[in-house]
Amino acid sequence: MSDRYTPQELMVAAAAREIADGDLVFVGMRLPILAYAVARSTHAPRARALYELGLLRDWPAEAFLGTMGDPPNVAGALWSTRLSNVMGLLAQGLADLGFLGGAEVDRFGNLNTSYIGDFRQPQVKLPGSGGGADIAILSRRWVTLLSHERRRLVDRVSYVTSPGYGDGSQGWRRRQGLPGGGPAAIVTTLAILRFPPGGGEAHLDSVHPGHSVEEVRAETGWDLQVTPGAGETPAPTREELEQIRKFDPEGFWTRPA
Amino acid sequence: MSDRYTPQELMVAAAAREIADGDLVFVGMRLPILAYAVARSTHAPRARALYELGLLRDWPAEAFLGTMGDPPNVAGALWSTRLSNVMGLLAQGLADLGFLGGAEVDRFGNLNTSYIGDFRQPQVKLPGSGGGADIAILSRRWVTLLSHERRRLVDRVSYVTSPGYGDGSQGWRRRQGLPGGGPAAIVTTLAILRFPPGGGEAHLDSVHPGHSVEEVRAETGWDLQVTPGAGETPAPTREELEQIRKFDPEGFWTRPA
Amino acid sequence: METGKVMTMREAVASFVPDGSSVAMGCCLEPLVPFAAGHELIRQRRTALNLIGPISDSLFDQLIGAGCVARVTAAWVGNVSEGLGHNYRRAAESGQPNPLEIRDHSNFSIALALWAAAWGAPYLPTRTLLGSDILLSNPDLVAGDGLVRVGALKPDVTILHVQRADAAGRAHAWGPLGVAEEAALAAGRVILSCEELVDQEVILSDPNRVLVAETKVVAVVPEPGGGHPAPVQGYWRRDHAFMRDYATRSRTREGFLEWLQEWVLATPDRAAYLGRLDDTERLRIRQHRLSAPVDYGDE
Amino acid sequence: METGKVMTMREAVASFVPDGSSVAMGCCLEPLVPFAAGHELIRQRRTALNLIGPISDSLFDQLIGAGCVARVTAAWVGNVSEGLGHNYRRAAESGQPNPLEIRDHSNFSIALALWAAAWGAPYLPTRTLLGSDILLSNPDLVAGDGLVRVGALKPDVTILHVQRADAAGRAHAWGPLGVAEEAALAAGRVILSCEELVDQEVILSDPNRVLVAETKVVAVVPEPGGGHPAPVQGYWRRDHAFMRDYATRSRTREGFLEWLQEWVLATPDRAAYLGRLDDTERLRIRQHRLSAPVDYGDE
Repeated sequence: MSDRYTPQELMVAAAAREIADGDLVFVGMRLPILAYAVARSTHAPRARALYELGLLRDWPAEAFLGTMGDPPNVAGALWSTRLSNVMGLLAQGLADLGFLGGAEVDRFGNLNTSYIGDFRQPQVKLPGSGGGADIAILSRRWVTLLSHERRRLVDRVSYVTSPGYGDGSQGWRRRQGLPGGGPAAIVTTLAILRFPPGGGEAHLDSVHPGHSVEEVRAETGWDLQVTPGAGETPAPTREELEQIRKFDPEGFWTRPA
Repeated sequence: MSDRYTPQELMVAAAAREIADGDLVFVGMRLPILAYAVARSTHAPRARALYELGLLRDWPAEAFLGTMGDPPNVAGALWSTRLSNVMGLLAQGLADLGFLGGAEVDRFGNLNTSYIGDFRQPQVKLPGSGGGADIAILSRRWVTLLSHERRRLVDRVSYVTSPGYGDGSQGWRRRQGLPGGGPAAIVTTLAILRFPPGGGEAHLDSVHPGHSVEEVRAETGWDLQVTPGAGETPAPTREELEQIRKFDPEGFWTRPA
Repeated sequence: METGKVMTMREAVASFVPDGSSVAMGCCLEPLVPFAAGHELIRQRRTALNLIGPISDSLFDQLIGAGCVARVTAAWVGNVSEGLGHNYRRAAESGQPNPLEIRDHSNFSIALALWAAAWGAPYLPTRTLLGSDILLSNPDLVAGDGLVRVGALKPDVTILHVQRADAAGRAHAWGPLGVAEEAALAAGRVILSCEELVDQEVILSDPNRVLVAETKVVAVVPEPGGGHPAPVQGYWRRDHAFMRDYATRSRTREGFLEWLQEWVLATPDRAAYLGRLDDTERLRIRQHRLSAPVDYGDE
Repeated sequence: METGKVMTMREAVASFVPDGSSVAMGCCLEPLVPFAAGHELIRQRRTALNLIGPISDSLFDQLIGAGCVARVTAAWVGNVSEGLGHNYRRAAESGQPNPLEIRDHSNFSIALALWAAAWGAPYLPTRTLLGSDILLSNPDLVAGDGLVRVGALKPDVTILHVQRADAAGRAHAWGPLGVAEEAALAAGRVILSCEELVDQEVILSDPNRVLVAETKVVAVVPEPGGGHPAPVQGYWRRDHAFMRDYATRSRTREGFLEWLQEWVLATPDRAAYLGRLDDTERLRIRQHRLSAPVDYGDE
């Protein structure tokens, strides 16, 4: 097995480390499913995964999944039920962690997966929320994964599909009535950004091997502040890479975009 | 088989005649289950029965039922589900007919199955609504069955568990926002009382064989008006009695109280 | 295999149902009533419980008479085939053995109250109960704008008797489900008693039949006959005669206390209770009606 | 046995889905998407439909591109494994082939909207969507008092593809159910397409698995492979390559129209469609994973 890894493989490994043992994880599609698989196979053997369409699993399916509803993800599920039952657990505050992707994220962690430009006359129509808004509003904490490009990490998103810390003011989520804790981190192809406790603006927390703070700042659409002591993101371990490649043998999700 | 019948058997036969073919009937316990069984076996072969605990049936169970949840009522059901799903059909206005019993009914068809006397310090605590209030409020029409006693047919009930026509004023149900049509009839051990179209006060519609208008009025707690042309309630037919005794061979429900 | 959740009813009640708990039981209405759990609550002298359930057949009446209950939040309390609940009457009419707070519901409204909690909503709106005096006797129901807002009910514990479960707390229940699913989803914790403790392979062969996420379940009690005298589809008929005997003897406080001594207090556990019944075999369901399998094949 | 509900997809669509209908589809999210029904809607040139569904994989994109749709009420429209929905983009960005009204939801809020209708409630309250601009772009969502009121969605027709059904309209579906149950309960009428039309004995052996009251169901269409390219647990894998080909070809309007001609307009029915696929056998699930039976015995 090659020790060389793609940026996506590093993102999966970093996302997996956000999962604590015993967590109930709201799993989306693509990289988060791989991150859960890696965590469950390594440091979080008692984690459980919720899939919004109506599934609870312990072990991830080993077969390749094109969607979370593919038959191997259903066979061996611990619970196969309705979407509203799964979302209800989320709304009760029982999901420890969620993962989200998006076309755009802003300095306050708000995600846009709906409209680029004015939603009444959009430049680009994106697919929409799916369960993203629910996870952003209701989960105890969540992590965003996306490709680090200046057009994607923007000062303010044009449309807030999945709210992070809103306008970034102290207590915004509480004042708006959002039950969940908000975004904890943004894991990109270049770096990890983190939010201070209580929310606010994302800071650069670590830069991936082979990249620089300057490069990250140049690819970020706002004046990105650097956390004191920010260092290098640990590379994926051999064990993590093994697990990633076991669950995505053809690199369908982890090949470079 | 004896052609003699009990008052309860007559009530079952009269209740069965309220069921039209194709009706979706919200079936309670005791006499209404028998009424549905008789109707389905005679003039209403395409009727369907909903049971609030979560069942839909076509043919009634032939075994004796102590409760609607007895195993013979589940085996052969067309749908076994949650209470809220069945109640949802009721709330959508899809139940053509419901049956209710009660300790007290008043001249406007309101039923009390909760408290005799002030509910804060009741003389008698009755079991409560069950699904009764839901059926009274939400079904398209409903029929009350009870023993004809002066203490049961009262001028005004002390507590409205299941609303009929409220204070009897024109349009009371509509003004209160009740979606269903309200009570159509009160079938007792002595007589059948009916409400005018649009609701209001119950009038004597027919007297059971062997009883008189005077007797009925004497056993009624308000000045019961008689519908012009009121006659005698038809006795149960031989076929109706056969069906009643098939489903209640020991007279558990239809022996005189 | 996880086995930490498997325990006796005595352990489950001691560990997870403190005094003052709100406890949902009787969630399937007439079938699958967790009588064994209720009797253990009585033996452990629980007090100040808030019982939640649509129709519990005679279980709530027994707990009220035993002095375990401060509040009942229910649509109906009595004895389904026999009528009135005599302990319920005594408590409501004369505070015997304790004063009892009653929060009236209908079957639909209590289901909505549990769904509200299951979905993290403060209330659900409905048109049922409009025009009913139930709105006067339950502060959890608020009318306005032509609707009733049914306040969320979140039981501390929901106790369910089911046909089978595995050691990790995955339950298969069938027959009419009443409000069992929403009561389990809404609860802080779930205690299962089951006719059969089965291998997880049996349960996981049919994940659509699993009633609730195992993450809610804290105890699995293998308790065959734990629903008697309520029926259990595929296992037990309803014991109408036992219900009638209870109704007759509980007409007086003295009669009830004798009944309670005989069937609960002087009976250490469910096995001893079943041993007291002179003939359980007449109640056992013997003819099978097996469901057709479905195929979860994935490759 | 009733058989009046059994018909072809052509008959079902002609009889029960007029122009302008609100139609819920894709209710299980990725599996069991009723593609065969969607293609028949296109062939019969339906217009001004209001499509309702959480995530329909690429089905809604196809109907939009074919000009059948005036409004989409959905949480997500695209192509699950491939990303964007190109017809959805063209309609939203430049009104091609028709202007499209979009009522945005999240997955949870659309489920609540359907439950509201299933329970005869005008709305259900929730805290989800607080702080989201979705509140700005959907008039069915009203915020106030720290809650969002999700207005009821009552589809005229819900179309479901299921594994098996009987002639009376009783469906067995398994695997994740998404919003299928509430969409069926909420609908004015339900059209089922099924992999297998089975004897009622099979269905009635397991009434707990019946998805919705048969009284809602107006048509049962035996349509094996009616979900392709979506997966069907126990029957079909997902056809990822087909989804990718659709995504590639639909990048341009011209490419989409060619695709549509080939796979829908020039293909009279589902049997012909399956015949065009060069190898359906690679998609067929062959290894069985049968559920353990449960016992509905009653005597």
